[in-house]
Amino acid sequence: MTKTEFICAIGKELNIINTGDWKVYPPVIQQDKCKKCGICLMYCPTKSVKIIDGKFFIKLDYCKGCGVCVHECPAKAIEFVKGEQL
Amino acid sequence: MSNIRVLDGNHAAAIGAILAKPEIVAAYPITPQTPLVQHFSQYVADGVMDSTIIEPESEHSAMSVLTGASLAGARTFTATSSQGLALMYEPYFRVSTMRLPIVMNIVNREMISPQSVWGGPQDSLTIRDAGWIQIYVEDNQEILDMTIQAFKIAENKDVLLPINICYDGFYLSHMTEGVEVPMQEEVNSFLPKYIPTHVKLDPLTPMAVDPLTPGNYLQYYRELHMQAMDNAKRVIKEVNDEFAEKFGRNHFGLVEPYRMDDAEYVLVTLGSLTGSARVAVDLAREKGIKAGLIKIRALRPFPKDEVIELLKGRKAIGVIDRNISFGWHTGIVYQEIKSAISSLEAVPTVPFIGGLGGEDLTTELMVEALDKVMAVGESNQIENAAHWLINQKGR
Amino acid sequence: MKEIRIHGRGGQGAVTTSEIIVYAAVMDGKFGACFPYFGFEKKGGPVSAFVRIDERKIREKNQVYNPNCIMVIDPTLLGSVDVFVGAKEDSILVINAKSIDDIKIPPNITKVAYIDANKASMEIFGKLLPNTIVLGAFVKATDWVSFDKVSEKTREVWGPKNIAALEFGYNNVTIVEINGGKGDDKN
Amino acid sequence: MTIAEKMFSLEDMVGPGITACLGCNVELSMRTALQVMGPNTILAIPPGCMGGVQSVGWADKTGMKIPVFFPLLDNTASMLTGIKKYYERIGRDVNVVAFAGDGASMDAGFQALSGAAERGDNIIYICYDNEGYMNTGFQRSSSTSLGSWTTTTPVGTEGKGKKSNKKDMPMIMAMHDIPYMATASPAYMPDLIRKLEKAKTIKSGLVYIHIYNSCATGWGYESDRSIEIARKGVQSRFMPIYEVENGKFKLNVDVKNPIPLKDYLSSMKKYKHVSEEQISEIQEYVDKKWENLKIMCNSMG
Repeated sequence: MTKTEFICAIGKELNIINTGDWKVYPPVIQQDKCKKCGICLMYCPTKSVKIIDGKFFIKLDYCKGCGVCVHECPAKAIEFVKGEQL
Repeated sequence: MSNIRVLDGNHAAAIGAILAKPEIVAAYPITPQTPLVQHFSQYVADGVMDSTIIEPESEHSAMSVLTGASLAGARTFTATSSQGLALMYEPYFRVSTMRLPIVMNIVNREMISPQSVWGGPQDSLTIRDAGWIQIYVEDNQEILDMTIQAFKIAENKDVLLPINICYDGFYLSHMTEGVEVPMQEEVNSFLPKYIPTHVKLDPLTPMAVDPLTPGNYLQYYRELHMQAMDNAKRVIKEVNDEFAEKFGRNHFGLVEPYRMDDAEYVLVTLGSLTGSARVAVDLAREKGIKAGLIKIRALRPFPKDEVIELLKGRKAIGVIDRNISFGWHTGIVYQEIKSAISSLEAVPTVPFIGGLGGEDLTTELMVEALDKVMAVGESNQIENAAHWLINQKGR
Repeated sequence: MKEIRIHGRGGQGAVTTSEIIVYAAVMDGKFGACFPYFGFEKKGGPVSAFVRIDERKIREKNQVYNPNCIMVIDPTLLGSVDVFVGAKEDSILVINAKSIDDIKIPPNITKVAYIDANKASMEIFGKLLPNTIVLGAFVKATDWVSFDKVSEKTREVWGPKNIAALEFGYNNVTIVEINGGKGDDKN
Repeated sequence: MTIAEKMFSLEDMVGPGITACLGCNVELSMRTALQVMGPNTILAIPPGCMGGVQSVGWADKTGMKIPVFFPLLDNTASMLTGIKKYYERIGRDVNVVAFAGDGASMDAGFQALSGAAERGDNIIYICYDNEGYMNTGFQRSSSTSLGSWTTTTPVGTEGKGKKSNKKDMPMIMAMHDIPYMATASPAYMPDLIRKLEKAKTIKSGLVYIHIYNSCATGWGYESDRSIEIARKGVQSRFMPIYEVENGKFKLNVDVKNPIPLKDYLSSMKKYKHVSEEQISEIQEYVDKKWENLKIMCNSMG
């Protein structure tokens, strides 16, 4: 039996699941094509799109590689980088 | 200081609960519990009672509302009967395993079919293993006193379990008798405010309640639950003693012995039927027969040690059950007693079943039961099949 | 222990009457317990209620099968309900009736208190509310509970007008001994 | 600030990794909803997809930065009522929110939800409607649409998918006379966010938000098309986006030139067997619903 500090089923510390491991290829935003419309950020199910210094980036830690951003980007600025299989 | 009022069982329960000041009350009306809900509504409407009353659309929701409220930190109260309890089973089991000290009176009523609205503890006994504390009471004073004590037992930090105060429908719920009602200040000093520390849904202290839990953790929680049940035995007695000292009424904690000192022939009872069994014991004593009885008050946790201590060395034992364990052909309390005393040298025991569906268990029937116990004790024959107690007078 | 069985019709206050008797007994310093017959009470249908009064705590939680006193609030019940069943030896009958000449009273009943509560009710209330009048007759005939406490509770639950009815019943009941006995003395 | 910038500025209340399927529309909707709800929120996630992906937590760890719990499948609204009533009693304003699937809302949990709506309990109830019991492998729910394949409405020599139409839950909830009812789609994100923000401001009763969520795994399409399918659902008038505030109906996405229903249906496997006859039957249903909704918007707008 695994003991916890609790007397009934509760959880306090945040559970971290490395869903970044799920992806086959990483999606990457090509900054020269990016129109900064923010659609990728709005539609990313894992909230992996970040804005740094006004530019959009995909943080790959928890990105599962679903491809929604690639499919939805109106500027076709996001591509799976196939050479970089993880 | 207290005052005597003339109350039916439901009214006594309502007043007991009101004195305990539950913050959230949610109950769905069902015969024979309905007047209890009506009393609450009226007391709130009259400004006498400062509880938030929620009128849920079912018993399932009644228990669910209380689950949420208790998780948020509220002291909570509800009541139900039979089919309502059955509908409530899903959240009922959950409340105990979440260790929420909810107090629920069960106004015991037969389970259908056939259609019946009358008294009998088949409803709550059937779900005795759902992790709640269950205490069965005999009269209206005990209803009121135990409804107050229930909160103190349930909320004890060594217990933290929900509790049922069970009383027979109609026999107690609709019986009117004199009841001593304690003063609010006295109850306040007996019963401190409930402050949960083990589980709480509050944005200031975020936590997950019931994450997906693998078996190795679940078993650990079950072990703690079992320990809490053991602790409850001690706490029920302590709360009883404190109550007795403060209010002058002793209800004997887990088991009440009656004329047991030198008793050879013993009846074991539960709930309101105890009264006529007491009379039968007195009548036997007048004839020089060493009769006695024990009233099981706490069915969960089951007072195994106390029962062994009280029943060892007796000549014969009869257990009166107003309920059935189908497939065992006895009542449920009988099985509990038999299990408890299995370590004792074999003593003849007789299972009795009667009083189902609101049939009276008259004094005459209790005399009949005691006669049977004596006969079995003398012949030293162990009976396995239940002896039915049939009330001819009512037919 | 005194056991009472009350017969009435749904809506006539038989159950409340039983509660008033228990209230009075408890406030007199005795013990009392009552409950209605566990059926579905329908307005106009026959109902009964059971009362026990004793000097010691009442333990039996059953119907009253062998009453020391039978109270009949509505005389028309005699045609449909065996109100006398199980009457104890030397028991008392308290009945709403003009006379008892036509009533077949069993030998176990040796004292009868009767009053024309219907007529009195029409005079007091202008409608048929015989229960408090019969209750007054009961108090007088049995002397098991105090008039003061019965009166106190009656006022609380039914209002002051009923006190006149209660008093009327108490003061005008006709009490007779029949079947050669003195009702309830042996019990 | 653009919507994207605004969303980026709001903290994600859900643990960084939850085990939702690739391209899950519901994960997107949940994360977005909780960003808008913010930290002063207590969340209920009944059994269903989002309960199954460790969003409540695992063992003795939590899946959220806010208090979160598993209600039963059928008591979400009632449990939230108990929580909300207690916080109202002690004078604390807390968002008490359900994020529940169509099974927990429209089937087993419907009674509790209807009861809470009728009582006027001030909870925010978000239903993510992916038209079936997806967590357990896509069994039919009352929200499954006519003709849809599910594991319990299979296609065979006799079976042609689900035999009855989708239950019109948004309209049913609107008819409870709650202060605010809205439908939404993750494909129409600014509209969804506005509705969630609106929900937070309502204090007079129950708020019901119905999010149409497509499901890559259950419905059978590539995960990258998740938003595309959701958008087609709206553009075919299959999933009308509207709101009802204090009895006033308003169509938020007026689809003037709908795409053919066939385009929507044929884009996923659950309809791959569907016949022309069935399509016209579904079309009839969709047209009728749309027409009724337009009437409501015109007469009760």
